[in-house]
Amino acid sequence: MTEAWLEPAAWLIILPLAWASVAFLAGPGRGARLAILALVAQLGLALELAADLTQRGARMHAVGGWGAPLGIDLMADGLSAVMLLLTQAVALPIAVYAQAYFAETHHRHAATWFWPLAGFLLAAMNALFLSADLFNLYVTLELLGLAAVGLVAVGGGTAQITAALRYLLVSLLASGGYLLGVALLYGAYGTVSMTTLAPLAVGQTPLAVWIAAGLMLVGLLAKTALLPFHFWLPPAHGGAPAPVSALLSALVVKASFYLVLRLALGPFAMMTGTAAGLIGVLGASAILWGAWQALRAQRLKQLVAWSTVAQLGYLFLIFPLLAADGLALQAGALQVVAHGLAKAALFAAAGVLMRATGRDTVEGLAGVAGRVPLTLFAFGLAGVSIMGLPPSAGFLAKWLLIDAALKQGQWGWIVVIIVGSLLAAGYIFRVLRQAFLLAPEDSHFQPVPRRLEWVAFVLAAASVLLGLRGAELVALLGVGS
Amino acid sequence: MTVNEMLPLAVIASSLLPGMVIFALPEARVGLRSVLNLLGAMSKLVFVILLLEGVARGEVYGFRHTVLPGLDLVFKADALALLFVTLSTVLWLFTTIYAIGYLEGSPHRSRFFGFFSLCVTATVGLAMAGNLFTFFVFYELLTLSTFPLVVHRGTPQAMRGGTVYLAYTLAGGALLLTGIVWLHGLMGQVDFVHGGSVAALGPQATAQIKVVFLLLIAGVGVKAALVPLHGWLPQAMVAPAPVSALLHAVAVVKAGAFGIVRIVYEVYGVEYAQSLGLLKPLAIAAAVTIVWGSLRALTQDDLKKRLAYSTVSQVSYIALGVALFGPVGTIGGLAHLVHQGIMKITLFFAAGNYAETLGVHKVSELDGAGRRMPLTSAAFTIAAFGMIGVAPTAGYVSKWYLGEGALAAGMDWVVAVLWTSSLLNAAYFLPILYRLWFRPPPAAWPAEHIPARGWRETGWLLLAPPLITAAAVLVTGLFAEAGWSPLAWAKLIAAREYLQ
Amino acid sequence: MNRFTRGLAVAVGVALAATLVAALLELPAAAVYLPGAVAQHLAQSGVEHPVTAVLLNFRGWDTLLEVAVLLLALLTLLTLRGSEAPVAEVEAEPLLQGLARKALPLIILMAGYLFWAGAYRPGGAFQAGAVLAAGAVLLHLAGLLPAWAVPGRLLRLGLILGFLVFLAVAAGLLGQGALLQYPPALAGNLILLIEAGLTLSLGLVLAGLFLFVTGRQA
Amino acid sequence: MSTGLLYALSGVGLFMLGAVGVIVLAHLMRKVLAFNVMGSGAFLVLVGLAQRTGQPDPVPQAMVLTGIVVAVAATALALGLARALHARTGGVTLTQGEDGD
Repeated sequence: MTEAWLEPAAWLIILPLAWASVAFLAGPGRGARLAILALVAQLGLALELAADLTQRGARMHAVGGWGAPLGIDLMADGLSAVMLLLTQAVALPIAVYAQAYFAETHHRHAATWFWPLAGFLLAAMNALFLSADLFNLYVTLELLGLAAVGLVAVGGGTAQITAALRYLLVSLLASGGYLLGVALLYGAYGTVSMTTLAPLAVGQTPLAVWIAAGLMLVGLLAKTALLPFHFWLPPAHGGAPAPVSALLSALVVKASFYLVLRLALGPFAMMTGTAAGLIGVLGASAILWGAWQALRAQRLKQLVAWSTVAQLGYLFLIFPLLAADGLALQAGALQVVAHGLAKAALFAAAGVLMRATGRDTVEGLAGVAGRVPLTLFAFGLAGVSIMGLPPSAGFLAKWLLIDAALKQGQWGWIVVIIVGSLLAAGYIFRVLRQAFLLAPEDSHFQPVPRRLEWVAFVLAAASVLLGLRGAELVALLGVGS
Repeated sequence: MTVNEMLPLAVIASSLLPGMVIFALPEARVGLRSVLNLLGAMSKLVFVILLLEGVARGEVYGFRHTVLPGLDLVFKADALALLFVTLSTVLWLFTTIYAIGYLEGSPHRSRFFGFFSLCVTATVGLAMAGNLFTFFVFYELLTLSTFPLVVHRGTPQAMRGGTVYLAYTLAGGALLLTGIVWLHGLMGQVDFVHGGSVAALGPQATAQIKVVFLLLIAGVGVKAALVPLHGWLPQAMVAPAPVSALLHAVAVVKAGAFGIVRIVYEVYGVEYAQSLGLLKPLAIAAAVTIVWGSLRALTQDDLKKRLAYSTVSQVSYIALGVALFGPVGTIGGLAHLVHQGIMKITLFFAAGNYAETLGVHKVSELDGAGRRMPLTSAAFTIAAFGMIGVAPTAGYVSKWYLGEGALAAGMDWVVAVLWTSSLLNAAYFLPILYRLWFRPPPAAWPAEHIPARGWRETGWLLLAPPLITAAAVLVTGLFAEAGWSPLAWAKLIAAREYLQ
Repeated sequence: MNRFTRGLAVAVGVALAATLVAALLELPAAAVYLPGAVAQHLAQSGVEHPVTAVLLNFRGWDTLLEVAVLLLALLTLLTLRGSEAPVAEVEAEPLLQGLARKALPLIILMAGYLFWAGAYRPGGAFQAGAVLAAGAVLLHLAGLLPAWAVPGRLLRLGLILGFLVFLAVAAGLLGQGALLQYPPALAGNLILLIEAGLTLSLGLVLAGLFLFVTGRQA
Repeated sequence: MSTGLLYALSGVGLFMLGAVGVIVLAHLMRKVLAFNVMGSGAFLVLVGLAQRTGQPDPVPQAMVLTGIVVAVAATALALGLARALHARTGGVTLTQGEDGD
C-alpha cells in the first residue's frame, strides 16, 4: 500500500497548483526554474501512478474521505494514466523551451505571468483527468478554459486579444451547455458522480437525460474544436507565442475530447448508432477540411493550427467504431498521444523557424534547411507521425483505426483516413520543400538558441519512437476497463 | 538476446548509427564524416558476410519485437533477404566512395550523407523484413529518406521532381497499407513463409484475396516503376548522380521489385497465385513495362533520362521472372535483381563522371568522350553490353534464364518480348557507344571541371567505383556457375521456394 | 451574422426550450437523495450550516478549484494590463468621500459578520470577500483609493494567501487518508482558518478584478 | 406544479434566451450580459429541479455558489478582454471573417 501521504494522483494536482501560486508570489516573469523542477517531479509521479496502476488496477481516491455520491471521487484508471503521462511528458520539454523562448527581450512582455498561468493550466488538466464527478469536472473545465484563454491573450496584440475573446465566448457557451446538462442529470438522478450515475442512466433514460447528453456533448465538441465548431481554433492556436500554441494544441483540446470519451464509455453509453455515426461524419469532415485549409494556409503557424483541426477529426472517427474488441479505443488513445507529442514538436519547431527567418510565412522559409537543420529534421519527424507513416505512434493509431473499420465493414472511414493522410503529407512536405529551396539572395537568418531546437527534436523523436512501444501503452490503457 | 537475434539488428544499426552521428556533424568535418561513412559500410559488410556464411550453413537469423498486441516487428535474414542485403551493402560501399568524391566541396554534405545512411538502413531493413507490416515500415522509411536526397540541389526543378516522386510513392504506400491491413484483418499477422500462407484462407475469400493482391502489387509496383506507375522515375533523375545510382540500382526500384518477389512467393505462394490466375496479368504488366520503357528510352537526349527509362524496362525483368511460373524463370528474375544493380550503377557512375568532369549531360554532347575518358567509357561500354544482353556479361545470364523459364512455362510470347527488348536496348545504347568511341571530340567541352592528369582522367574517387562494378559485370557473367555467384544464390532460393 | 443564421439560432433555441420543458414536466423522481446524506454527516463536518458543509467539506474540492478560477481571471487581466502605470484618476468628490469614509467601518464590520455567520447560517468567505471588495471599489470611486498598478510583493501575498492556506490544508490532510479529509475534531477550526484566509484574499482578488483594470484610458 | 419545478422551467427559458443572445448579439457588452442570463438559467435549473419535490437540497445550492463565483471570474475576464480590445481598436464587436487566413 502506498502511504496515503504519497498518493501520486493527489500530488499531480496539488503540485502544479502550488508552483503556480509560488510563481505568482515570486513576481512578474519569475518561476521558470521552479516550474521545470516541479514538472520533473510531476513526470515522475505520473510514471509512478502508471506503474502502480498496472500492478494493482484502477483505484479511487475519495476527497474528504466521504466517497460518492456525497463527496467527490478522484478516479485513476488506464485512460487517465495515459492522459496524465502525455500531459507531463509534453509539459516538461515545453517548459524548458519556454524558459529559453521568453528569455529574449522581444518576448518579455508575454512572459510576465506565463508561468502561473501554465501552472494552473496543468493543474486543471490533471484534475480533469482524475475527476469522476460531473460537477467537479465542470469546475476543472472552466479552470482549464480560463487558463487557456489567458495564455492566448498573453501576447497582448489585437489579433491575440480578439482570438482570446472569441475563444472565451465559445468556451463559456460550451461550458454553459455542459452545466445545464449536469443540472438536468442531477435533477433526474440526484447525483453527479459518474460511477453512481452510469448504471442509473443506462437503466432508465428519460428524455431530459437525452437532452442533457446532447447539451454536454455538443459543448465538449465545441471545446474540442470539432467541425463546425472549429472556427475559434486557428486564430487562437496560430496567434499565440510558440510554447503556448504547443500546450494548447497538444494538450488542452485533448482534455475535452477525453471527457467526451469518458462520457461515451460511462454514463452516456446508450448514445450509439446515429449519434455516434454523426460524430464520425463530423470527424471525417474535419479531417478533410482542416487538411485542405492547412494546404492553403499562408502562415506557418496557421498551417500547423489547421493541421490540429484535421488531426482532431481522427479522434472522432473512433465513436462509430467503439466496440467490445477495444481496437477503436486504443486507436483513439494512441492518436491522442501521438498527436500531442508531434504537434508540440511542430509548434516548437515552427517557433524556431519563425525566429530564424524573422518571418511567419511558409514562403519565407526558403533556404532555412541549411540554417537550422536539426529543427527541420524535427519538423519532418513530427510530420511523419502526423502523416501516419511508420514507425510512428501516429501510424499505429491509423493502423488500428483502419483495422477496426475493416473488422466492422465500415469502408467509408478507411477512405477518409487514407485521403487525410495523403493531404497531411501534402501540407507537411509543402513546408519541407520550401525549406529545402535555395535561400534567396536577400535573406537574413537570426541565430536561435540550441535549446529550442533540441526540445523540438526530442518531442518529435518521442512521437516517432513511441510507435515501437505501442504494446506498453495499450497495456496501460487496458487497466480498469 | 542471442547472437542470431542481434546480427540482423547489427546490420541495420551499422548504417543507422553512423547516419545519426553524421547528421549532427558540422559541415567542415569532412575527414570524420568520411571515416564514419566508410566504417559503417565496412562493418555492415562484415556483418553481412557473417550472415551469409551462417545462412549457407543453415543457421536461422531473426528478431521479433511486439509493437501492439498481435502486431510484431519481425526481421529474418534468410537467403532471399541476404541476396538483396548483400547487393545493397556492397553497392552502398561503392556509392559512398563515389559520393564522397562527387560532392567534394558542395554544401549540406552532413545532411546528404545522413539521409544516404538512412536510405540504406531502410533498404536492408526492408530486405530483412519478416512480415508485411515490417516490410511496410521500411518501405515508407525509404520514401522519406530518399526525398531529401532527390531534392538535395534545392533548385525549382529538383523540387518538382521531388514532389512528383513523393506523390507517386506516398500514394503507392497508401495502397500497400490498405492491402496489408485488409489481409491482416482476414488472417492476422502475415509473416513471410516459404510457399505463402494465404492459401489457408480457403475458397470463400478468393475475391477479397484477389483485390488485396492488386492493392499490394500496385503499392510496390510504384517503386518498381511498373507502367503506368513509373512516372516518377524519369522526374527523379534531377538528383545528383550518386543518388540516381542509389535510386536505380541499390534501393528504391529494387525495393519495389523485391516486394513483388516477397508477396508472390512468401505471402501468396507461387502455386496458389498461379492457381488464382494472378501471375499472368503480372507477366503482361511486366512485359508491357519492358517494351514501353525501352521505347521511351530511344527518344531521350538527356543521358540520365535515357538511363532512367532503361531502368523502367530492366527492373521489370525481375517481375517477369517472378511471374513466369517455374523455378528457371525465378532464377533468372532473382539473378537479374543483382545483375541489373551492378550494371545500372556502373552506367550512372559513368554518367555522373561525364557530367562532373566535362559538364556533359546530353547524349548529343558525348562525341569523342571515349578518347578524353577512356576508362570511364570502357566501364560504360561493358555495362551497356550487359544491358543489351551480350555474352559473357551478367545481363546475358539473366536473359538466358528468363528465356528458358518462359519456354518451360509455356509462355512463348515472352521470348519475343525479350528479343524485342534486347533489340531496343541495342538501339538506344549503341548510338551512345558510337559517339563515345568513333566521333571526334569537340573543340571544347561544355564545362570542364576536372582536368586530366596523365591516365587519371578524373578524380580517383570517381574513377574507382565504376571500374570495379564494371569488372563485376564481367566476372558475374563469366563465373556464373561458380558457387558464390549471384546465380548460384538465386538457384538456392528458387530451390527453397519450389520445394514446398 | 445574417438574418438567416439569426433566425435559425432563435428557432433552435425555442424548439430546444420547448422540448426541455416537456421533458422536465414528465421527469420521474431522482433515485439518489443526497440531502439525507448531508444531514446524516453534518455533525462530523465541523460546521452547522448544510450549505457551508457541502461547500467546504463534502465538496470542498470544488471550492478549492473555484478559487483558482478567480485567480486565473485576475492573472489574465494582469497580463493584459502589462507594465503601464494607471493614467486617469477619478476626480475627488467631497460628498462621496465623506460617505465612503463613514461607510468603511460598517462595511468591514458587515464582512466580519458574514464571515462569522457562515458556520451556521447563509454567509461565509465569499460573501464577506465580496462585501470587502465592494468597499474597495467604493473607496476607489470616491477617489480615496488609487487604481492598482503591477502588484507589489505584499499585495501578491495577500491575493494568493487564502488559496495557499486552503491548498496547504488540503495537502496536509493527505496523511489522514485523502485530500481535505478533516479529522472531525479539528474540522471546525480548519474550516475557520480557510475561511479567514479566503475572506481576505477573495476580497482583494475581487477588488483587483476592478482595480487592476480601471483607471486606464480605454 | 411545485415552486421548484417552476424555477426550473423558467431557468430553461432564461438559459435559452441567454444562449441565443450570446450567439446572435454583436455588441460584446450584450454578449457578456447574455452569458450571465444564460448562467443564471442553468443555476435555476440546478437548484429548482432538485427541489421539485419541495425539499430543500443543500448540495445544488452549494454548487450554484461555486458556479456563481466561476461566472463572476469569467465575466470579469470577458469584460477585461473587451476593454483591452476596445482600447486597441476602438471597436465593441468581434469583427467576423478574420479567422483562418
